Amino acid sequence: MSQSASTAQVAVAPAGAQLELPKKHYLNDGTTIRSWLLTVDHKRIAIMYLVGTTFGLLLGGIFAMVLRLELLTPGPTIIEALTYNRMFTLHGLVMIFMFMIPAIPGVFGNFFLPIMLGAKDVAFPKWNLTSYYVYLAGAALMLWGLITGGADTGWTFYTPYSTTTTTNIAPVMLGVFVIGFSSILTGLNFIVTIHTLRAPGVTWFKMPLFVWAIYGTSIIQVLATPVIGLTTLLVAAEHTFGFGFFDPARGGDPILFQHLFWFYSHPAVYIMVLPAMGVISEAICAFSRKNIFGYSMIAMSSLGIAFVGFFAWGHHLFTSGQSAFDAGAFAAISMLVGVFTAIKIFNWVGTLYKGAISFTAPFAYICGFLFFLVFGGMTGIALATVSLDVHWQDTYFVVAHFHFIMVGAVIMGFLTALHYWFPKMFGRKYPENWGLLAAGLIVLGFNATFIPQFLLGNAGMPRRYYEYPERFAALNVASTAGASLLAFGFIIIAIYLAIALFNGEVAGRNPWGSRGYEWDTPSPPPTENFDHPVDHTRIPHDYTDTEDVATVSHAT
Amino acid sequence: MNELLRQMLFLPEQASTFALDVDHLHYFVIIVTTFASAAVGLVAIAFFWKYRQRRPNQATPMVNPTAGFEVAVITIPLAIFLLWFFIGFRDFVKLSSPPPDAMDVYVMGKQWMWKFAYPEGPSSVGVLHVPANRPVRLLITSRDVIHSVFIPAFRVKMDAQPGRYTETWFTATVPGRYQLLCTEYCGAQHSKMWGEVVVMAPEAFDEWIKDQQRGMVTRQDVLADEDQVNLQGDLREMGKRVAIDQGCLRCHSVNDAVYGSEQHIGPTWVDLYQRPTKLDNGTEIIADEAYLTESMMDPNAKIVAGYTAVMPSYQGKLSGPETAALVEYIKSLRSDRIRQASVKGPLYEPVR
Amino acid sequence: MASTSASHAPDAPHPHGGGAGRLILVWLALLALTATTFGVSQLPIGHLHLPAAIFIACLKVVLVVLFFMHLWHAEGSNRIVFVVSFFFVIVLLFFVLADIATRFPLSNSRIPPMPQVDQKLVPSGMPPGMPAPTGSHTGEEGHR
Amino acid sequence: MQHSAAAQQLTPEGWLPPPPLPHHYDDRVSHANAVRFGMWLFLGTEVLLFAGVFTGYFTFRAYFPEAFDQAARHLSLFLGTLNTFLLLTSSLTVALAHHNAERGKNHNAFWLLVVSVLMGGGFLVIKGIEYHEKFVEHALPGKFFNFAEITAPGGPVFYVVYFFATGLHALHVIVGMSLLTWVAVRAWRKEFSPTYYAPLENAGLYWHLVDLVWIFLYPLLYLV
Repeated sequence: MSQSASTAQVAVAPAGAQLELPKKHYLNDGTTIRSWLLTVDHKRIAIMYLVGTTFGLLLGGIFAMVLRLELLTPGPTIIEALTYNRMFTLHGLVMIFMFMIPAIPGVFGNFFLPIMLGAKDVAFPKWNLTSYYVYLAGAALMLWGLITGGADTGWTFYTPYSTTTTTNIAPVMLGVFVIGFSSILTGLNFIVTIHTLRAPGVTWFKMPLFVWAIYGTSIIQVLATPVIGLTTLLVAAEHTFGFGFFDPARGGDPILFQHLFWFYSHPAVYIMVLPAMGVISEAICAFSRKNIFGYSMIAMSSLGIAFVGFFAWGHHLFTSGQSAFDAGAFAAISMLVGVFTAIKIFNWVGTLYKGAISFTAPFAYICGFLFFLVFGGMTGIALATVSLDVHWQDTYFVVAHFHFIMVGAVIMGFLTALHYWFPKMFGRKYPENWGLLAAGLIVLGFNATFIPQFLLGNAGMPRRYYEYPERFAALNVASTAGASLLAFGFIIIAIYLAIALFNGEVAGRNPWGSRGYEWDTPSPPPTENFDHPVDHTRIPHDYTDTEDVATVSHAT
Repeated sequence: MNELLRQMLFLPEQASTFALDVDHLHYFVIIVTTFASAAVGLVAIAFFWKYRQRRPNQATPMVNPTAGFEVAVITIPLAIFLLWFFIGFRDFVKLSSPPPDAMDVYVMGKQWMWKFAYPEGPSSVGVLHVPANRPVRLLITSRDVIHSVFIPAFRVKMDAQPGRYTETWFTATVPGRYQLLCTEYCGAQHSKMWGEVVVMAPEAFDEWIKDQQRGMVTRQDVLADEDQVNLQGDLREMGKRVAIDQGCLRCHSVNDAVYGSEQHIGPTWVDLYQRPTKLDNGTEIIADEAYLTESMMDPNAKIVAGYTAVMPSYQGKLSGPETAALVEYIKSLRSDRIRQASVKGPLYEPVR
Repeated sequence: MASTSASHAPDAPHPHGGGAGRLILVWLALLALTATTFGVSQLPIGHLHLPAAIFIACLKVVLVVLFFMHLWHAEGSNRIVFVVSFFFVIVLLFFVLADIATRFPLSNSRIPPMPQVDQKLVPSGMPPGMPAPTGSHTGEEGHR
Repeated sequence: MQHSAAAQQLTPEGWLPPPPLPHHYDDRVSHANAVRFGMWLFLGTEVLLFAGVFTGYFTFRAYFPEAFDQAARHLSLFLGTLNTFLLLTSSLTVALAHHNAERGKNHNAFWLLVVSVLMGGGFLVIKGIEYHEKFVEHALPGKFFNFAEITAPGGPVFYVVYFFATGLHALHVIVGMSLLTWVAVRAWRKEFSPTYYAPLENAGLYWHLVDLVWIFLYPLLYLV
């Protein structure tokens, strides 16, 4: 299984020789606007998703900064209560539905899934393009709703407040419903691609781990999103026509809303974190030049998280009048999900054993990812312990926990992927030292922002508070300082990546010397992905011989 | 040890029996987590240094975990997590089954204030008196949206679901004043919806209850919450719905004076009825039904001083009964300061 | 987990077995089951109505899925998709209904309060301040 | 991809040559399997969508059992059973159409599809009659409800569940009928052959799912 015969024995290109970009590749294969907007090439759709989701990240980031500035002083600071409530709803909705859920599957899943499987494209290319335009339509509808009056109900839009509030939430609800469709289409496309388009030699247990993670994510996307689609329709109908589904004044049951809402929203957090774990499984092998430690364990724990994630939603309802029996059942199952994450962490650290670690910017993000996943995961387990959760529910402890997982794990994963695959997607390298500086800033800024919020949670500051008692002031100031450091880090990344897009050093076929399947094609890859027939005899990330298979260069 | 850890973790003081159990489990979890993650972190950093890349394209051996490693990696975390789960769940079951002899207190959350009513009749707004070292059961409900009773010092929290009761209980141990906060988002003033729990020595509490009842007897049949019995209930309810549908609440605020302090687009409706109002042309009128109806149909006839004439006319948009319902709704909006007098029990300014 | 993309001889997919006759047979069975579920609903079996109706409905669903939707000889992966989606529906229903059944009784609307709750404050069994759904109550409005 | 049917003439067996195979699939069977597998995944999402509605039904049935009993008696049993018969039979005709399409008999498939679409239309007409009855009696959801005959609390809630479940289902019937009509047109153009009948199969699967949901809705709303 581990013999390293490669398809073509060609002398390694001499280091430093002047490499230039391949003549024809997917970026310059038709440069009219029409060829981009009506493309069915999964790589171009990935780039369009990158543009859309980065815009979402920018927007969400701005709202986050406004929230942090407002919380600088206990009393009103820069905006008044209603705008603050709209702002944190905006921050939640834009970040989750426009960035976190579509980002890694939409950008890196679209780009690398077919290449890693050895396929020419995803199963249904036209549906892939439809999914992008449905995403844009949903995002536009949601933003239009948020701007023309906006919802002030928080991204969780708990009834009966959301059904009796005077702000118009109908367009925001329909926006979320439409974005849900895009998520379903992407997930469906990926599952069928994995099942039917694997190249010869890529069997189920020789697939890269990133593909396993995307497989688990897609299962959740397909099976959980319809329930939130229905819930948003019900809330929109109830807000406009006055049905009695969730509003107790008309006989409805608000706890039923919370069950239906969290049945989607808890698996949704695994939609966000699983792809990031997939990226880390790939990148940690590449930068420690070692095969993954326990391939089947990590693959199966991805599926485990996807499957068990569906039964753990009740830990959001511990203090909402849920029965003790349900609280116990949900808490026990949530511990199971914690074990799957622990398996992955131990196996990642195991991968470093006897490796050849090169400390580059992506590797710095991997360390950040590991630290935040351990810290966030353990606070998650503490939150799932029912009696502790009674004190922490709806306080800043919960806010800090999910930001540790979302910003800590998922955005670290996103940045790792962006830096690790930047040469493959655009053919150029980013400046290494700037990368390390930004990584340091981000990790530092992140800790300074969210560790004070853990302590705020312990002290009992509830979330979504516009004004708070004086005793919480000091920690909030610290958190806001950290937030500005974090924002500064993101700005630096945006700048040097934009510059590297056009005049970064040409990367050639495999700048990292990684043995992942996706490095067997030229970078940036041609439209039909490969310039030679694909038959993977080796397993991904097999570094047992010195000769660097992947730097073999044909065309360039 | 307990005090040191409590200070380090910024935890509020432990003023109830449940708080002690929760904090002990909290310390157990924190300590185990810190050691475990520190161990993993140090191993990782050791690997960074020991196995750093020495030669370009360096080969590395194919290393796969042994079955023993995999089993250990599953069983040890699972065992620890399930241990925490059992301790946590045992405490939670204790929290959700109040002792039969507990004293009941009805808690009513209403948009942006708390009302407490004792079975023997006295009730108060914003301040809850409880005896120390005696179990107190809270039967919590809400009048409009979901709120949540949270007393950080007792580590107790329970949502106030409208239309139904939820229950929780505690045994306060240390007499004193503790803040009560609403932790389920409930609208504009969610961040001001604070209350206060005054823990009194048992005898002092009995003393307090007695004179509350004596005070109550002298007045005629005082209701726990007067606007429960709204004679024109349906009319006011309809008025409120019309106000929401027509979007009046976008410019006029309907909450008590605390909210009214900021300048809103339109004059606040709280205490508007029968209030002498200065118009921009200097004259002063009493805001009676005629003024209210006229302002709906022809807003620019009498403009209140300090407000701009931006209100659209509702001529033809509002039917007769709807206008009457709106006026009835506006008449029902009396801020608590006026109703305060009829509610028993000293009113404390909420703790800043 | 699922069948790899076993490629049959290109351009000659095997036509599914069985014929029109079998489909009509299944159709008749479905009509018969509809008649039985209608009949069972007339019997005075009290609270057993719901489980009986659901059981018969499940039988009809199995028939439709296996023969009309060709899951009888379909790819393994299609079957897994169908089974998993129904399993998640059952999980959702189970936990929501278990919650309602074992919840603090007063947390369910409309269930009369426990005896020791002071009747004076809640005589009508309806928590104070909960405006009754308009119109449906012919009875009392508010209390006291 | 839509090749103009008129321009191409029929193959000797009497149907059109199948459309070109997409570039990234190497043989027709694996493409057909992929399309069918994709459709089954989509049916999984539809099942989960109706799961939310059924959760609502069972929750409110637990809260207001007597209201559900009284209201169920006011639904006309005859129309409900007739609707069930219509949907089951249309499921049969769609299955037969798929059976014929597999053998290239486009003509039979076309007429069977027309019958199925007519039955779907019949279902909607009967649904319309029932809705009209309810609008007249004011047995409507939420704030529009004042229907004297239901005395138990929670009357409007039954009608919320009833209108939302049957409304969502009727919407799916309309989508199903338009799919069947589009596939019937293609059958009329004799596009289906033993090697290419995926669109008809997917429209059939969708229609069977719509029938599946009604098989659950009928006893829960009308009988129990």
